[in-house]
Amino acid sequence: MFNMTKNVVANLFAKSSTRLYPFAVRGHFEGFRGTLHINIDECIFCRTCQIKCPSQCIAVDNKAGTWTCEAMSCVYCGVCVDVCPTSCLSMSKEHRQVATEKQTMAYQGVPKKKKKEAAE
Amino acid sequence: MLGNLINQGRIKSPWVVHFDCGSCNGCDIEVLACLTPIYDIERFGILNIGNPKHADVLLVTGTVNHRNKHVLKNIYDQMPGPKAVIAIGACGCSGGVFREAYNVVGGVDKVIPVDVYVPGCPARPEAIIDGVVAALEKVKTLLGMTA
Amino acid sequence: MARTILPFGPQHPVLPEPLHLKLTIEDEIVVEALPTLGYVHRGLEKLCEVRDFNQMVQIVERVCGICSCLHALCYCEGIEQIMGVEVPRRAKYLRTIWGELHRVHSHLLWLGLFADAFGFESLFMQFWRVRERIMDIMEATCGNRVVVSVNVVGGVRRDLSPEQCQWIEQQLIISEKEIRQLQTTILNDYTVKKRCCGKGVLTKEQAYQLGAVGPMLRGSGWAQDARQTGYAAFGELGFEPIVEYDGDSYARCAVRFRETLQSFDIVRLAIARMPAGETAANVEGANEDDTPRIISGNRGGIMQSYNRDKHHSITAAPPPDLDIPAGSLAAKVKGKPDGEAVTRVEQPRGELMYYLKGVGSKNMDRVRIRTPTFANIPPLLAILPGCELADVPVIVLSIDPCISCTER
Amino acid sequence: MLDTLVFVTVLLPFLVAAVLLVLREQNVRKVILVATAGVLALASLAMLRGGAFIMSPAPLYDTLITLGDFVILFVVLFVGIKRKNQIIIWLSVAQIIGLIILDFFMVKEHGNIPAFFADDLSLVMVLIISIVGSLIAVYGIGYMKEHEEHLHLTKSKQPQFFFFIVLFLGAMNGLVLANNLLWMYFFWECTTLCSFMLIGHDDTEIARKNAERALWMNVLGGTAFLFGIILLQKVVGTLSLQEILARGPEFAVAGGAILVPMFLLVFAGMTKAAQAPFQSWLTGAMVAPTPVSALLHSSTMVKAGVYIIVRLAPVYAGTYFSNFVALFGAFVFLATACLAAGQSNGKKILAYSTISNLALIIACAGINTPAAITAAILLILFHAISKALMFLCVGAIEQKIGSRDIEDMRGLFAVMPRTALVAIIGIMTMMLPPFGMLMAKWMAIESAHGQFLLMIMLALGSGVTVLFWCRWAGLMLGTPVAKAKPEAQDITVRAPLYILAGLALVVSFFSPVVYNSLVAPVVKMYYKAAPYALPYGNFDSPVGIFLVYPLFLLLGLGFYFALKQARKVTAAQCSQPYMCGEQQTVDGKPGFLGPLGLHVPVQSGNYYLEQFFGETMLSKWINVIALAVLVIMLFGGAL
Amino acid sequence: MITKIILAILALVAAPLLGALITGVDRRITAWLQSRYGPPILQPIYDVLKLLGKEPMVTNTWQALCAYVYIVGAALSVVLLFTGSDLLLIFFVLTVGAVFLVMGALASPSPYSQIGGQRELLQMLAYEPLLILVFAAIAMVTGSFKVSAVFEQTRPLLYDLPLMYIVLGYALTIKLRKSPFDISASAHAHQELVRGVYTEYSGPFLAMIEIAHWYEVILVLGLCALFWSTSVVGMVVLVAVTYLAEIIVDNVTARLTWRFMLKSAVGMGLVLTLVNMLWLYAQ
Amino acid sequence: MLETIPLSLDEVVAVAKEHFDGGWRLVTMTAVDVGEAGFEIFYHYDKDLVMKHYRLSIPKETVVPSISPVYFAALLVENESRDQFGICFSDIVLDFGGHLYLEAEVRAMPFCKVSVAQKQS
Ligand code: SF4
Ligand code: SF4
Ligand code: SF4
Ligand code: SF4
Ligand code: SF4
Ligand code: SF4
Ligand code: SF4
Ligand code: SF4
Repeated sequence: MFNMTKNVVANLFAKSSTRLYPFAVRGHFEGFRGTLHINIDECIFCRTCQIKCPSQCIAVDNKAGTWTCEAMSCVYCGVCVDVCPTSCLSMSKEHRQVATEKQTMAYQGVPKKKKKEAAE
Repeated sequence: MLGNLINQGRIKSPWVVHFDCGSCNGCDIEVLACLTPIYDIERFGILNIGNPKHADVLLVTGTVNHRNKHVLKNIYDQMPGPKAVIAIGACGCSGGVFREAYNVVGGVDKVIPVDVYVPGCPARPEAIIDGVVAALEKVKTLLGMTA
Repeated sequence: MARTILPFGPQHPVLPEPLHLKLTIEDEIVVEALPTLGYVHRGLEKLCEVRDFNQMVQIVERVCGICSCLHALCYCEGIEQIMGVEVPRRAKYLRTIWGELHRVHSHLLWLGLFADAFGFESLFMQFWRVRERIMDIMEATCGNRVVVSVNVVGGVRRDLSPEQCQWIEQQLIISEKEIRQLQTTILNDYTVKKRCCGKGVLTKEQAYQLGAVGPMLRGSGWAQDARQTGYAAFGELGFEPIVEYDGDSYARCAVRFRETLQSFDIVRLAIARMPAGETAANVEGANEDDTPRIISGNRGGIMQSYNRDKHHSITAAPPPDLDIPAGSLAAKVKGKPDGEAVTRVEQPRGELMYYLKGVGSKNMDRVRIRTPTFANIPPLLAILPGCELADVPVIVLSIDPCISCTER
Repeated sequence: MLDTLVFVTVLLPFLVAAVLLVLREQNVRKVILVATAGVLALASLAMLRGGAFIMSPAPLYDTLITLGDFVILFVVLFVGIKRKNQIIIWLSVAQIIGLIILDFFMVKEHGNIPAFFADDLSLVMVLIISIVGSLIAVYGIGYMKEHEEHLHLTKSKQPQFFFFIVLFLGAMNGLVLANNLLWMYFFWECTTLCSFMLIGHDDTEIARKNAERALWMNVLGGTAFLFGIILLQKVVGTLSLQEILARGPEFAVAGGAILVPMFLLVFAGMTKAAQAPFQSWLTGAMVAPTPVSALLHSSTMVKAGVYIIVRLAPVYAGTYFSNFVALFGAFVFLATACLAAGQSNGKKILAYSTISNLALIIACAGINTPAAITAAILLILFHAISKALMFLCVGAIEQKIGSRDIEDMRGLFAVMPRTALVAIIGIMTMMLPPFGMLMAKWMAIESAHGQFLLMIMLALGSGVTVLFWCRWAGLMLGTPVAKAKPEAQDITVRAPLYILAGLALVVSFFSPVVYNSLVAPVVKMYYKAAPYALPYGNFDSPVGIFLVYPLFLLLGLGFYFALKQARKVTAAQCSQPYMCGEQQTVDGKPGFLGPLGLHVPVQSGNYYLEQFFGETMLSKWINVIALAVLVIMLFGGAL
Repeated sequence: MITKIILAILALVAAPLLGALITGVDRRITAWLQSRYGPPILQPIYDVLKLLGKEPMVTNTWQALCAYVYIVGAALSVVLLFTGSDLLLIFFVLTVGAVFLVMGALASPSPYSQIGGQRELLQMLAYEPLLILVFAAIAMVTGSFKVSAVFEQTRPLLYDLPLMYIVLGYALTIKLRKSPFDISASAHAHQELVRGVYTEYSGPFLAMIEIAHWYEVILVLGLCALFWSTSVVGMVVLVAVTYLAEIIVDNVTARLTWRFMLKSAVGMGLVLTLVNMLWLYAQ
Repeated sequence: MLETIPLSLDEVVAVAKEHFDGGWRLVTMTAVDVGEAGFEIFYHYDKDLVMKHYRLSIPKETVVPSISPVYFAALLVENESRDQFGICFSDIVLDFGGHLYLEAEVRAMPFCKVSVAQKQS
């Protein structure tokens, strides 16, 4: 009891450990697997991410040139980022924002018939 | 007058009940972490009250499965209104990585209406705080308090 | 004598997870306890039939968020065994470090929950406050606080820079100091001992016969720990299990408390002895047609430098700017597992066993997970009758139940 | 006029009893009983208006009484021989011999002593006996009818039953009005006999056994009584109660010799009041039909025991003996309250709580200050009303649900809302302010102030009391049904319930009036001081203050307000109880979905704390200690 | 008379507000002790306002009645204390509230509130005798059970009854349901009984109970204040120190079981009382 | 590769008893669906961190004697196998009857390959 008393009294006189989120934000650490982003212009619709995603939440349509991800099903594992051959996927270190509706990330890109054309 | 005061109270005192609806514990421990010194959600008047009859907000983590779906419904029914539901984590939002497992029904919204979705796997404590704040914002709009 | 029947769970504030016990009590003495399971059962072992064996790593990590790292480790070791992959030594050390950090965070979490089970809220708060440091280490080194997702077949996804190692050591020193401050309270406080000593006694014989594992087993006097089998880097680091002899809740608590401190030492030792080199091996298998896979910690220009000013938490020293070596982590996974393996690792809650069976396709044929709590539930049912209702939370918590891994 | 009143209260019941014994006609019996009850009640009220008196009936009665004494003793002896009970045989033989010596060799001036004398204390007792007792007798009509239906008796034993009941009323009135201790002795033995016959009424194995035990314990008390008056005759030279009381202070100063007869009489009182170590006869007596328990074993006969102790209090005031009586009382109060807390049998709880309250009265008598005596008298009054009410409720409940176990009364409100409410009122009046019982307890505790050991025991005891009453009241409410259908009940059962409940409330409300007109005069007479002033009807003394009317007013208003709020709650707002999310109602029975998918109906039980309040374990210790205190009490003076 | 009525009204209106503030401060300090930031001081008031606005929900209409009687009992006992009435009487009136609270809990079929009710009774069994002993000890010193008599003392009761103050503290820990004796109903929910007696009270009825609790806090602190009746500053200091000690004890102990509580309360209460009495006689 | 010791149906309990008496701990049992050939059930025993694996091969619909009377701890895994594979065990000390985890609305025996094939088709 006395040991704990020492502890709590010390706490009483020390500054509280609380981070006053959301009024004061300590940023997440570098390398945090946060929100998933796609640079749709770089995407070649190769479907690697769709195949490799453990949560099966990415859908790529290489004909229509769409890339969608069910944001509410993503487990932020970063596998898609790792496997994307063009590195067009990335994860920012902010956590994904809460929402009152279910969200889907849907991107419309230009289906790349030939890599050359796209490059121009 | 009293009505206004009560609405004030509603905003400032959301008591939560947390139901682990088949979560992997990842989200659970983050919910618990919210109570601890670093995040301390009691700053917002939030108490983890443990009893649905006293709670205003239901925090659900995890996937709904066939055995716990009626429990989730029961708990929701026992909460006196006005009340809000927050689904936490990929699992709570949609069933997450387990959507295709045979005993999984899906996200929380398959059983009860969800007011706020908190994505993440697990959802960070900060995100959970955001979630409660978002729920309160929603309540505010419902109560017409923004005007 | 008048009896009261109590539904204990599934939604109950002292149960971190849904579990139902039908307790029959008389004057608050438990005379019968009958469980209902299945509130967390998802059937994820079955998912191996629709996910390939690499994706299964992400799935088994989510058997349980608390020991996610060790599930992945156990699984990967199994696959590596089947496919005959030799994991680089550095990767083994990294696996050990993250694994032991997991044990620390899990034990701290448990110590807090345990304190809460006997109604000691401020102790709960203190343990969880310390735990946040470990969570910070996780986030800074793995990219997520809880589901770290660092293990992959063939090695690990991230590396530790020397600066990070140094920072981790600093953090550990502070944490250890803070934990030691709580030592007298959790192990010697009068009220705490009053609530733990002699509660839920599991005798030495019972412990073995009922198949108890982990701190439950070691609290009853058995020096048995799967780390002795030398998985990951334990073969090189050496290991002695921690044992207590009373078999009660207090002994289990003492085991966990001492193991927390032991894990600090292991992490420090592993950091000191960690060899340089690759962190992931190329995985070769029978079939050569798989696409190459790149394993890396981070890529591209998405990283902004770490903002020191915003970092005003408990951290004494801010973490160094990250300089994660990129590119060196490339590994290739080729081939498909064909064969059976049984692997064991020591999770915070005890021994975890995987049985894996591949039949030469990219999906595993069978993944069987025997988790520690699964083994500890029969002993729990044996020690509950005869205790007081107020001791039910203490005793249930003392096995450190993890229902999500029990039911998977 | 006075003659008539005494005749009506004492002799009339004897005559009516005789009529009832031969009468077989149900309806006539009913009429006679109700009429007798009415007459008795009116007579007692009239007597109260008349105030204190002294009366000597014709000498013929003296002879009759002596004859009666011997008849009773021989009946007892006969019972003893028939049952081969050595104790009873020898005790009754001793009494016969003692009585012969006393009657024929010691008492010379037969007839010179007024047979009857009444002061306010006696009149309060008469009131209780005549009103509460009569109500119970009336209740007996409806109760016994159903009782015999339950037992499937071919030949009704009701004539016998009511014979003893009504006879008993007369005997009790005689006892409390008696001035000549020989007369009192006769009535005393009468009540013993009635009690014996009525406990054994159902004639089961256990009833016979318990009746026998009650008999030997009471005969032991009777013997003590007889030898007490023999010694008294020797020491004081008179058997006139009034004279002894009047000369009380002088004995108190003299001390010594008077205390042995006092001890014997007080001891007799304690056996009659079933104080430890003799509590077992009273708990055993609970096998009798409920009206018997209510009448004899709670509100009246056992009160005879405390009556004699309180009556004689001025005589032994200020002696060491008095302190021991107080200690003894306080100890038994605490001990039997603990025993009550360990019981789930409703009647047993009532029995132990009766003993406990009687012990409190004895403790008050022992404390022997004006305030304490006031407390004692008020306790006698309020306890009689509330406890009779409780017994009648349990009787009515038992007949309906077939159990007297309080565990089976869970949710009683759904089955018999009216009786449940009446019972709850009874319980409230037993333990909560502003009701009389609690007020008297307040007086008792405050009058004990300064005597720490007493205080401690009283404090612990009252804590335990709340424990067992409160849970009983609470569990009767435990019902999922919002509105329950009122139950049907015989008018002779319901009326006494309602009247007693009303009395419990109203008399409590008028407690200042009761105090002023009934209690204060007696206390003043014997102690030359009134303990309380009554500003605004509040009991005020230097030691403390009890606000009667303000409390009634404020709590009443609060209660009314609460009731109004509660009425606003509609059935729609009723939800299922918290069951950790597994709640499930099947066939209207709340419960939960348990292991293996089975419905588990709710089941809860009180704590009876075997560990602390186990009856067998505790009784042993209590008896030993009580006996020890008694022995010290007797020989303490010599030390 | 007039002053008494003014005091009574003050007790009715100001006491709960003060009680709420003290509860708020309690929560804040508790947070600090745990190295947390803590809720606003007015948090208890927000809580009650919110509860008042909740949909009423009961398992049984009796509960509503019981909740209201509970608050009436608590309020009345504070009024009696402020008007200088009899200590024992105050105590008995307090019991009215407590008894109804338990009855309401027992009126619900939920095993949690049933067990909570039973435990609350055991708590009462533990603290009631202690309180009576303390009152008796006060009466020993002042010669009267009247509160007003305490204020006629020329020196603080604490000098004469130091050990009784500890007994009082013990009783108060039980009465306020603070750790280590938060047995029947914890302030928060993480307890095997899910709030015990309070389990089935919800919404406005729970609000009533919370307000009643504020009254009780004031009553309890008022009783403590009696031990330094000679100066207002002394009272405030004594009460503040006592309450702070309560909070610290609340934070440095594990919850104990009711068996331990019963044994220790009775045993310790008796021993301390006897020693204090001897000390009083010795003087 | 995993070294296993073959086991026949009538040895199951005897082997369990032998290990129990020899101070072995039952680690767990593992059921595997091997298609047409039926099921394989592994019994994993452990003593001082050395493991022994017994392999019992049975056709489907065989009733297996329960070892839970010997090793109480086997009751969970046997019930689990009942849930997932529909393997019946005789004399389990506490039989959940195929509802340890599963509610009626979930397909019985979800782990059996046949039913998977049915689901996918
Ligand atoms: S892997 Fe990359 S390039 Fe291929 S589809 Fe996905 S995002 Fe586009
Ligand atoms: S982060 Fe993981 S879960 Fe999310 S989309 Fe990428 S691969 Fe899928
Ligand atoms: S975490 Fe999200 S993306 Fe990942 S599996 Fe779950 S739901 Fe899918
Ligand atoms: S969202 Fe992720 S962390 Fe949360 S419960 Fe689901 S799998 Fe676990
Ligand atoms: S962590 Fe502790 S306080 Fe929270 S629910 Fe679990 S037992 Fe209760
Ligand atoms: S033992 Fe528990 S914490 Fe560890 S992996 Fe299993 S479920 Fe997770
Ligand atoms: S034991 Fe509990 S905390 Fe640990 S992994 Fe399993 S579910 Fe998670
Ligand atoms: S105060 Fe303590 S015991 Fe109560 S709920 Fe909170 S953590 Fe649990």
